[in-house]
Amino acid sequence: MKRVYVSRDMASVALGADEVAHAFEAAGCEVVRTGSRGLFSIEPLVEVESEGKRIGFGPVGPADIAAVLDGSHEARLGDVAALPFFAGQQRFTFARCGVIDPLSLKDYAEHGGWRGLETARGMTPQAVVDAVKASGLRGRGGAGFPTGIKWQTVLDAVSDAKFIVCNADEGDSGTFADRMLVEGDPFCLIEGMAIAGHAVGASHGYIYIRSEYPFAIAAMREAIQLSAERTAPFTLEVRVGAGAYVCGEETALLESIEGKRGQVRAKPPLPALAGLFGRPTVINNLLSLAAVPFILAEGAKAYADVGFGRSRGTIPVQLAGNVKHGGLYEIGFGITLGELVNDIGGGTASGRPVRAVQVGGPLGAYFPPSMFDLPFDYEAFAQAGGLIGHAGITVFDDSVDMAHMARFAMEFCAVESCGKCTPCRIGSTRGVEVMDRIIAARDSATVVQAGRNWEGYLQKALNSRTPDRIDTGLEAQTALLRDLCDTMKHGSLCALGGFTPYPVLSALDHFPEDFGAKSPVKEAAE
Amino acid sequence: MSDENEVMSTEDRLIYMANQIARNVAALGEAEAVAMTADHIRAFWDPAMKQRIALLAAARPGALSPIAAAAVGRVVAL
Amino acid sequence: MQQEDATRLIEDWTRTHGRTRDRLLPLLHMLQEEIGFIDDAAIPAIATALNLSRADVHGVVTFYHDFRRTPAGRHVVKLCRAESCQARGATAIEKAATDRLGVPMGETRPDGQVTLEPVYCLGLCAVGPNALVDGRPVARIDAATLDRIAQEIAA
Amino acid sequence: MSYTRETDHGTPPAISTGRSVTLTIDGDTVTMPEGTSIMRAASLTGCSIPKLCATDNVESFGSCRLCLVEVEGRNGYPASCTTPIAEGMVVRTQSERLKQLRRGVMELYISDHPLDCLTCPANGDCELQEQAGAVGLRDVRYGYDGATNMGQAKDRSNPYFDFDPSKCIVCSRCVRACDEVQGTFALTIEGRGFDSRVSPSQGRDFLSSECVSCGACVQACPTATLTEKKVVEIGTPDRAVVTTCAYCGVGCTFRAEMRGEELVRMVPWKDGKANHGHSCVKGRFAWGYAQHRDRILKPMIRASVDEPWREVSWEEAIAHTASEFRRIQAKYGTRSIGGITSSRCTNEETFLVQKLIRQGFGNNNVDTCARVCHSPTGYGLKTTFGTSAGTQDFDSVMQADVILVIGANPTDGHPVFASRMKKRLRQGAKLIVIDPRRIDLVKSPHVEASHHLPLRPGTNVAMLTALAHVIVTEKLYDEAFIRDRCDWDEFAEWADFVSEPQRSPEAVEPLTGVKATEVRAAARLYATGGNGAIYYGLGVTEHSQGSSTVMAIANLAMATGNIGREGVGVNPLRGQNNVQGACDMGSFPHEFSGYRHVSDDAVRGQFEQAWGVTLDAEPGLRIPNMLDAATDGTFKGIFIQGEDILQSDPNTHHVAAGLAAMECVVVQDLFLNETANYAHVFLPGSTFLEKDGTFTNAERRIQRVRRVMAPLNGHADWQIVQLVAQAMGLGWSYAHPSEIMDEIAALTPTFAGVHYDRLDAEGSLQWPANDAAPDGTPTMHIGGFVRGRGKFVVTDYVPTDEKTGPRFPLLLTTGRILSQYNVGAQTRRTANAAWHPEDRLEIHPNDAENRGISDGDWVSLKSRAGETSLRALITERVAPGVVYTTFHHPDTQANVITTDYSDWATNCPEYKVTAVQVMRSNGPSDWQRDYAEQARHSRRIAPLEAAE
Repeated sequence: MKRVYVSRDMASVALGADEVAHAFEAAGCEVVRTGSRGLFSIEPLVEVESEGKRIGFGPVGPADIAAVLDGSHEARLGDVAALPFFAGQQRFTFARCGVIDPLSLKDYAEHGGWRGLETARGMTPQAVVDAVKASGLRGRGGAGFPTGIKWQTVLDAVSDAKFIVCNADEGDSGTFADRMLVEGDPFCLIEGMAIAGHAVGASHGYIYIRSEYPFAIAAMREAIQLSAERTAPFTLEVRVGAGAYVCGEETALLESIEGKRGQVRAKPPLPALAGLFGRPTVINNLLSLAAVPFILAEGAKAYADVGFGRSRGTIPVQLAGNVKHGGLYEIGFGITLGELVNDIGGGTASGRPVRAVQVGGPLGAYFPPSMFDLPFDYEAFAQAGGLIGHAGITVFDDSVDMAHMARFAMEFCAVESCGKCTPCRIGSTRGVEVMDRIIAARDSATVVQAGRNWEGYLQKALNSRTPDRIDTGLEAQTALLRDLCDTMKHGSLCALGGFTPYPVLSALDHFPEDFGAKSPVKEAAE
Repeated sequence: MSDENEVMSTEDRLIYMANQIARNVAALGEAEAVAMTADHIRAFWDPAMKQRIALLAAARPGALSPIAAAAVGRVVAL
Repeated sequence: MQQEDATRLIEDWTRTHGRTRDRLLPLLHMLQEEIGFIDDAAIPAIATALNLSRADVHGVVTFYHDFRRTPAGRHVVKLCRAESCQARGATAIEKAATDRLGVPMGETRPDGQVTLEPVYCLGLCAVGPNALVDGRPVARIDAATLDRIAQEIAA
Repeated sequence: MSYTRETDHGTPPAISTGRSVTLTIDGDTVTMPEGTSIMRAASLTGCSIPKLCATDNVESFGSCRLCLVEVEGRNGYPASCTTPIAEGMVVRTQSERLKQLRRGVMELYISDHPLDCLTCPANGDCELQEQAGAVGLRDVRYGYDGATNMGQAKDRSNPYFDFDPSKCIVCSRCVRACDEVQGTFALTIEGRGFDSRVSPSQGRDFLSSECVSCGACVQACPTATLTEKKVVEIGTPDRAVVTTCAYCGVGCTFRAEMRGEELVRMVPWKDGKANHGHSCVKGRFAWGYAQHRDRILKPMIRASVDEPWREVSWEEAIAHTASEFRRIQAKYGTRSIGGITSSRCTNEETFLVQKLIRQGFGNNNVDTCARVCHSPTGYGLKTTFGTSAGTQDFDSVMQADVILVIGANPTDGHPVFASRMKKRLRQGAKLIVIDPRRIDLVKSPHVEASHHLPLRPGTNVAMLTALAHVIVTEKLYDEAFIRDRCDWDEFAEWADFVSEPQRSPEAVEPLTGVKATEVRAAARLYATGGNGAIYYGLGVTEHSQGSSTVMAIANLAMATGNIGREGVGVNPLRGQNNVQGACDMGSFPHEFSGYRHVSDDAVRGQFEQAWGVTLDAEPGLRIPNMLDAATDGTFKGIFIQGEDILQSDPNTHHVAAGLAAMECVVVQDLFLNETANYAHVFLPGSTFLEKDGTFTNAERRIQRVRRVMAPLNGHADWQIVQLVAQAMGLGWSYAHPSEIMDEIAALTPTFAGVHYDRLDAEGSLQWPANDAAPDGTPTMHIGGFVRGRGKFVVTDYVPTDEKTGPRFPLLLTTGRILSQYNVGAQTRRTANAAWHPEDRLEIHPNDAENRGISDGDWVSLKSRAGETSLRALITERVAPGVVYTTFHHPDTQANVITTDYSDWATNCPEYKVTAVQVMRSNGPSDWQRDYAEQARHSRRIAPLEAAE
């Protein structure tokens, strides 16, 4: 009986993988549901096993199975791993993703699973923490804080209880690495958390997954049950978000687990000293924790040898938006933006010129192609007035209206603001209003473009024109926008209000013409 | 108001009070109980009440418990 | 009747899952799963069960956009509005969807047949515009997809 | 004192670590306790950092972002409220950059705030207005036509304050005050982001929410969002006088904030050592009775109670009173009159009334309302420890690990202290509740008792002895402490007694109705859980074994070594503002001030010398005995100051009969109270706002009462007593209450160090305050008991004679409710009626069902003493077989029901146990109707014939 591999990843399913899998089952094949390999232009992807090798076909529809089974299908890809998109990667964290049955303990063990945990349990907690320090691993949530140092603080803290919390509240548009790993290799995260528990003396962990990821929640819950014996006495539970982007902020996430409004806590105290339920808490991004098994299994050096400057190891870059070959690309730090977008991503899906990319989600900066030589590195991005964040890259073609995107950044902040601090609570709504005035002023001067009259559903912002009372001219409003961004950036309590100025100001600085500034008028789009 | 309204007469109340004190200190044993009861009446009762309980003790033998009776005897003997 | 249901559900659930405050979100998820929304009338029972004040619970319910205080339509379409989908034309699709489904974003159609809601990223960012239709992910939405969705909903 | 707001340092003081930190703020080098916030440190050094969300009675929050500062070597601009100081830190609180940022934040605030300052009730007293000026905001470039939260409807439902959401800046101070200070959690923020709004309960109005109207939110609000209706009506105050609340025994101190002669608001005083800036609905808001139209302002007399009252001059009233008392004494003897002091009045006034009786009447027929509440406390604690008072201060509760509450309902009776206790419980202290009712403390948001022992009323001694049985038989007692502080043989005797099998939890379970396992668990927790503190109330004292129960409690504390340090002790929660003081001042018939027996020749000698008369060495009559004597015809006249014995004393019929039998009943009170229906002379009293003096609260804290307005009746109460005394030929000439306190200090060793200048300087003193304890005594019995060795007293359980039977199958117990106070004379004359318009009878569903009673039905409540009617409230708060009601409303007259049984040692009435029958009825009983008619009849006031 033929064995075929079909992804159960939510994106693959959204593209019809379930129908394909059912068709193969109907045709009497043994269907193994895996995670996604991470290249969505070839999804739904089917890998047919013959002579111990896996031959890939994709994209494939339910109607194509006969052709796939007799090997005649024109979308034959051969050895998927050999495709350029995969051949160039350094898969440390995502090595198993797309290859194994995510909920098969057997597969996991056969593909190097649990070795990190075994090694760690053979070491003293301090030795484990030292290894993580030596690996140079930095927080993958965006701030890039050295993970080992965080662990050391928790290890040194004295308390009746300590906790490991995994931040899988992956809300940034353009990112899906957390989702893919949980759906494609959940035991890897479990192993990483168990190692963390051993390292700092915590016996219980929480994985906070956003409710927008139903597949990941189900996979994670099942994986925890399946591996409970393996990780004992360390225990884990899943907590599901409820539609609040701000809960991706670590202190808001802790409040949410405690059953409270997801409002940001002021720091100090640091969660490492007084975190969940007031106890010392390791709260790491999923990618940080998922990198740990490799570090323990292969050694800190193997991890640290890869990378660029102070950014060590690999980063699972996510190519998203209007890009031809979108997907997950794990690679050592240092690769440039241009290589990622043009060489690996293959430019836009629409075939139009790339005009801008946003790196790091809704709080990340927009970069024009003129800055594509920027290397993927925390420091380099910070210097360029941006951030790597969760390493998502969203590509836009030349039809994008950057003023609209700046407005959206403010609108998003308004929708997701927890409402605690004033710059974010009021500032984001005022930001939308200011952008509306700028756009109105601009459009009264330049050609109105199609699709521009719809500005989202934030009603309160729509009825906010004030032509007579205040100076609504471009100069005045642009100056006000800069002042507002200054107040939000330096006044906000957390990154939501504090980083929203990045997309807004980068759009304003790099694409002034969209803000009606007297500069090369761009040729009418559409 | 209600005929069934049962309120003690002053004399009944005095006897009741003396017996109640005695009952509450009885656990100390006869001797100490008598002393305690006597001290208590001496310390907290007004002269008229003391006189009256003494008369009552004489007029209504058995109304007072042994301890209370002994105590009253002591108070007025003084 | 609904309220007794809720009270019983809350009792059964807390008996197995505990009564500590950190159980509030899981409890609310369960109720919404079972009943479809968080009835204001159920809040006193929730408060008693976890020994919180009604205000505590109300504050939490109203903070998280997932929790509905009124029933949703028979079908729920969550359409992504985030950047990656916008880069692939979501703004136009959103406009088309509201027209095609005959309900403004964030509202339930008067006939109760469908609720159209914004969602900010489903993690399908290379294959947008995306949506969750009654929990099922749909990618690369175009006019044709919208027609299919509209037909499902009409059914 | 002219009006200045109390300085607000922004964040609470740091929890002391003993270490201190040196840093530089704006160039000045300062040293502060470790853990202090930059904001507080700056404020204490005199440089104020702009702030809106920070206030020093709640934890820092960090939301307004106005308090940003620069710290050398750190990026960004940390919020000074949430950033603790650090060694060598260099802080800049003012710079062009900071000004720019703060202005940017303020510009956002004002873009969502109405610009109606001129017509705003908070104009001139608004932190937002103040800060906008401080940061120099001149323009709001966002305009005012954008999205706003303005134009929301005002919530005027609360009778005392308005909620105007349009003015809210969402600083959450109200929410945090409700959570952290009051502990009710009635407020929350609803929604999020720009739509965040303050919401009582589930978006209700305040009155129908969980709000208990303590006022903490109003006090915390920096804008006009939460404003006292009086401020809206009168305007902002122009001066403030610190004084002490006249309600319960917690003794909260307030700033009476005045505008001219008009009282605008009472604001809890942050430096008040009893309340630390917190308050309850009574002290904070329910002072309207002071100006109520029912107040009698002219003296009145009448020959008989059938006649209408006749208004007369003070001279005539005083002269009449004096001559009547003299006439009666001439006719019936020296001991034929007496008086009752009031625990609502000041120490000075109480002292004068008992002096009037001992010196002027020449007998010891003085008693006080403590007779009916805490007299057993006096007896019990004097016998066991040597002092008739609680052992701790209120702050002590913050050190307690296990709190045992018995026969008290602090959240209703002593709310401000209850908030403190709840705070400690939220910090993790364990709670044991011994009460027939499931009081709020047993389970309320964020607080839950580890053990609730719902015992049958009247079985306190059996229960406490069972607890002792477990502690002794399981060897959980503190032998070292007992050997060191107590008499070991007495302990051994007591230990043998409690160890007897018939006193085990299992053996008494049928009596108490409480599971033995629970009792054992509770005993173990109290004995082994760390600092064990016992708090009790009238549920302990108002029993036929009240005194035994108090001593049983003392035994427990001694046996476990929970006496003589912070966090432990035996703490009576005193019912009335000055019940402790009234007792201290010698209001009991057997003792002088400082609890010294009248038969003590040395002590009596002192007083005789000071007062220049010979004093009676025999104890006088207690209230019930006075009434007996009256019905017997030997007691003919009484002077009753600020006490309504007809309503507050047991067996109303008996009281009425006694009063009716007297020839001269003089009542001094604010209102024509129920007792006045039987009075011949009425002397109008003054409120606590109209006089100087002192109150002594439950923690023995002596605090000043200060006159904030002239007495409407013309004289302060102490002056009236002095007039009577002078008319009776006593040469008194006190010019000011301070002179009375000087006399008290001179004659009372425990008060030797108490003088007004010290009280004014130090705010308060806890007695004993004398050469031995110059700074007063927060915690008693440190290192040893006042009486020498602690005395274990064998307390045998003697069941009450008040027994249920076929005629009266249920047990009635009584209590009170948060919004009403005692007999309600004051609170019924305020808007507090909004919360408790009538007394209700709590009855268990089973008992109700058996009687076909449904919620809200009129029911008749009948005991062997009498009958009344009220409406039923069906609840599982009470156990089957037990019913409960409050006694705040005279038209209910719960004390018509209560019997003449009383405590064996002190005759404190057995209010808490009455055998009753409950049946459906159709409205008030005949007696209630008769009474209402008779009351109306006897309250008639004849028009004044001639002007005085």
